[in-house]
Amino acid sequence: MTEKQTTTSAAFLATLKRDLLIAFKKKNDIVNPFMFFIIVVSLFPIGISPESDRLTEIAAGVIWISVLLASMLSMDSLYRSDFEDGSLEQLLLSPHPLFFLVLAKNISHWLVSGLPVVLVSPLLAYMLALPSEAYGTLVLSLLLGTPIMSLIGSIAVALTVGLGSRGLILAVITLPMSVPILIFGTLAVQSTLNSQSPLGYLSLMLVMLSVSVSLAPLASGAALKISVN
Amino acid sequence: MLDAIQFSSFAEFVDMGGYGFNVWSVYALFAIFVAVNLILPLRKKQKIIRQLKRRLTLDAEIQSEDDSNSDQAQ
Amino acid sequence: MSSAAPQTFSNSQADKTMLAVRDLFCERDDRVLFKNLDFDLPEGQVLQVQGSNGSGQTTLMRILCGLNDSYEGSIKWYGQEIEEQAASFFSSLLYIGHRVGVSKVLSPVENLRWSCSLKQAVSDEQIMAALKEVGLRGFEESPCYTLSAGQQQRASLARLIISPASLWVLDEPFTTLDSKGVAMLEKILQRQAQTGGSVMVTTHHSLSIAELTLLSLG
Amino acid sequence: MWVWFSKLGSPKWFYELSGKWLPWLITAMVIFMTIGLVWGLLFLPPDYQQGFTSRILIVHVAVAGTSLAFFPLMFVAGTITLVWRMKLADMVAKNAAILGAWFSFITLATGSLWGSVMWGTWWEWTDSRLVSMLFQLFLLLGVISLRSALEDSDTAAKACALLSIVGCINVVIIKYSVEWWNTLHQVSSPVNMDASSPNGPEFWIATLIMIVAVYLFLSVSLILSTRNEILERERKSQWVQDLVLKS
Repeated sequence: MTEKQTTTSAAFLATLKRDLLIAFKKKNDIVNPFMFFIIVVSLFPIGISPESDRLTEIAAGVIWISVLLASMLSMDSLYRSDFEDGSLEQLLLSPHPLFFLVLAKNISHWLVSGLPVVLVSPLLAYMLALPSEAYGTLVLSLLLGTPIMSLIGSIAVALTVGLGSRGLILAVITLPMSVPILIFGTLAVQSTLNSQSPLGYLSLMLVMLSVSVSLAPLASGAALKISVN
Repeated sequence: MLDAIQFSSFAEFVDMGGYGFNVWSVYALFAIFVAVNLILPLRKKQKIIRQLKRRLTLDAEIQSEDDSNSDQAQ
Repeated sequence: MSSAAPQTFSNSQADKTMLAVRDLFCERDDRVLFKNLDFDLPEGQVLQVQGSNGSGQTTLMRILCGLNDSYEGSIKWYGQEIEEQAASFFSSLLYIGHRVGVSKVLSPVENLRWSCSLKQAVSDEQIMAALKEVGLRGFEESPCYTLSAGQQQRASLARLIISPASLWVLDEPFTTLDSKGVAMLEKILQRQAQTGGSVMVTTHHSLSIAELTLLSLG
Repeated sequence: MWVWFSKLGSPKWFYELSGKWLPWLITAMVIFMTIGLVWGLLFLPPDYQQGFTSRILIVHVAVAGTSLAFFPLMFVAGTITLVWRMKLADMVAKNAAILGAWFSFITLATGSLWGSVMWGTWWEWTDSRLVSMLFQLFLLLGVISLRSALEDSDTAAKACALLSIVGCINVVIIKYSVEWWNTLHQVSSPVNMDASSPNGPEFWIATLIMIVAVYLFLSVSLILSTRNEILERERKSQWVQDLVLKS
């Protein structure tokens, strides 16, 4: 019997792999938020106006808000089944720093729920008549913004994982927290449209991303310990 | 001192230079806010004490009944 | 400091105290679950925790694992506070709770690959051998939702065979097992005790293990 | 230091001490509030630009300034709950969240009553202070609803403590990002956004008195509701039972 303890990076990779595997086996968790995003975005032209001028004006905001809602809805699956089947307890009792294990879960969750939304956003931007020069900024800002939302959402999900019905409480907790990302994300796109450089906003989002990567998993881990208690 | 009062009549005081509604709404809101947040805790305290007292006297009665029952048994 | 907890253990150390619990007090929702609870868990022993429903057996198990921290009193691991040597404690600990920690969408092999690698490096051969030993041969690759509760329990128990952990904390591991499974688990527990490890287990079964001691709650 | 700290954490000690303080705090609150309100309503000269609406500002600024204290307060209480497991900190935090929501709401209401005169509209997105106050209210409501959703009081205490800490950091980020967002959208901003500039020193003294009064009110109300919380949570203990039987 080899009794060698795994390194933290091996545990990190094993967790990442396992979560991706579960996601691909439970396709609903990937497909539903994605479909939700596309449907919500396509409701806006019907509700507001089909004129491309007016759509151009709201396009960035609509896409950002829909991404926000979709990411919030998808968060629920992050710890739920693990909590219910006891895998979460195994995760908490690992000798490795919880920070990295939680981070692995967050990353795999973003890969299956955040990334597809980012990738499809240019298509929806086209449908909302966003000028093509802003596509790059939109995708970049979403690429920086969606992980932040996943990381913040992870804290809220971890806090509410023990609750029976938590869809709405999750929204009440996370949505106000995503205001800064919404502001910078839409401002970046807007400034490209006004032919200014969006670099300032994007680098600010990069700062926010690195701060949340280094702090949010700590908070999520603490929250999980509280919830499992 | 009284000269410093900014109003020469009560009607003027109520009118607040034409902004009576806004000014008085703010003060009314503030008064309600302060009153509610002082009166509610005070009333709640009375309620808690009343309930606890009832609980304790009930417990004491049960206790004494038990005692007398056990006395009879002996 | 952490070297105080040996990764491998031998019978010569069988008298060493692994866990020492002193004056443990726990209260939940204004109800005292236990107070002044003292006990030692030496190496090479199976400690069966008994008690009526709601007497706090699960809470006690979770407290010992560090999953629950709403208690007062001291719990020492080889004479030291657990927080001071968390990494060594957690790598020597294996916990299986009511919720067995088996994801329903994954197969037993995939489940074990993850949950074992949280603690130690493990090869697929080891996993296959362990699954065979707990009687899951032929079910290694089927998703766990197709398995019965007892089979899922067995998949989770396969970790005991792979794990080198010296302390096992098992909360009601017998509930869903059939009589063959019970005998199998008893054998596994006995083997752990004989090789110098120890087990804390809650169950209402009367176990036929030589190294057994009892702890009654409530 | 540590003896003092753990003593402070004892609900009984706090209950007795706050019982001694309360009469003084209430007296001070009544005095300051009377001076502030009478001065504000009767003696304050009308502002040359805002007229008598500056009377609204005395109350609004005092309440708004005080409501900024809630998240820092809950941050400190949350840290104490998580690090030192002090029950008292959680009792304070629970009531602070509710009172904070009240304060934020009154800030918004008085702000929009002032705005309806100055801006001609009840709600103005270009005023960053109102917008960030709105989100502070949302975050506080989130903390309150999390507490009411969690049944186990120990879990609720720690979860709300953590959320308050995260929320406090977030409030700061929201505040600055909303301000920034605003400076970029001020093309059509209404005249005279700044509430503070055109007022004389008298206005500021009156406001200062009101701020002290509102802070005193905050502490009185918080102490009262914390004392209730202590009675409820410690109802099994001997000292509470003695106290109840005596009254």
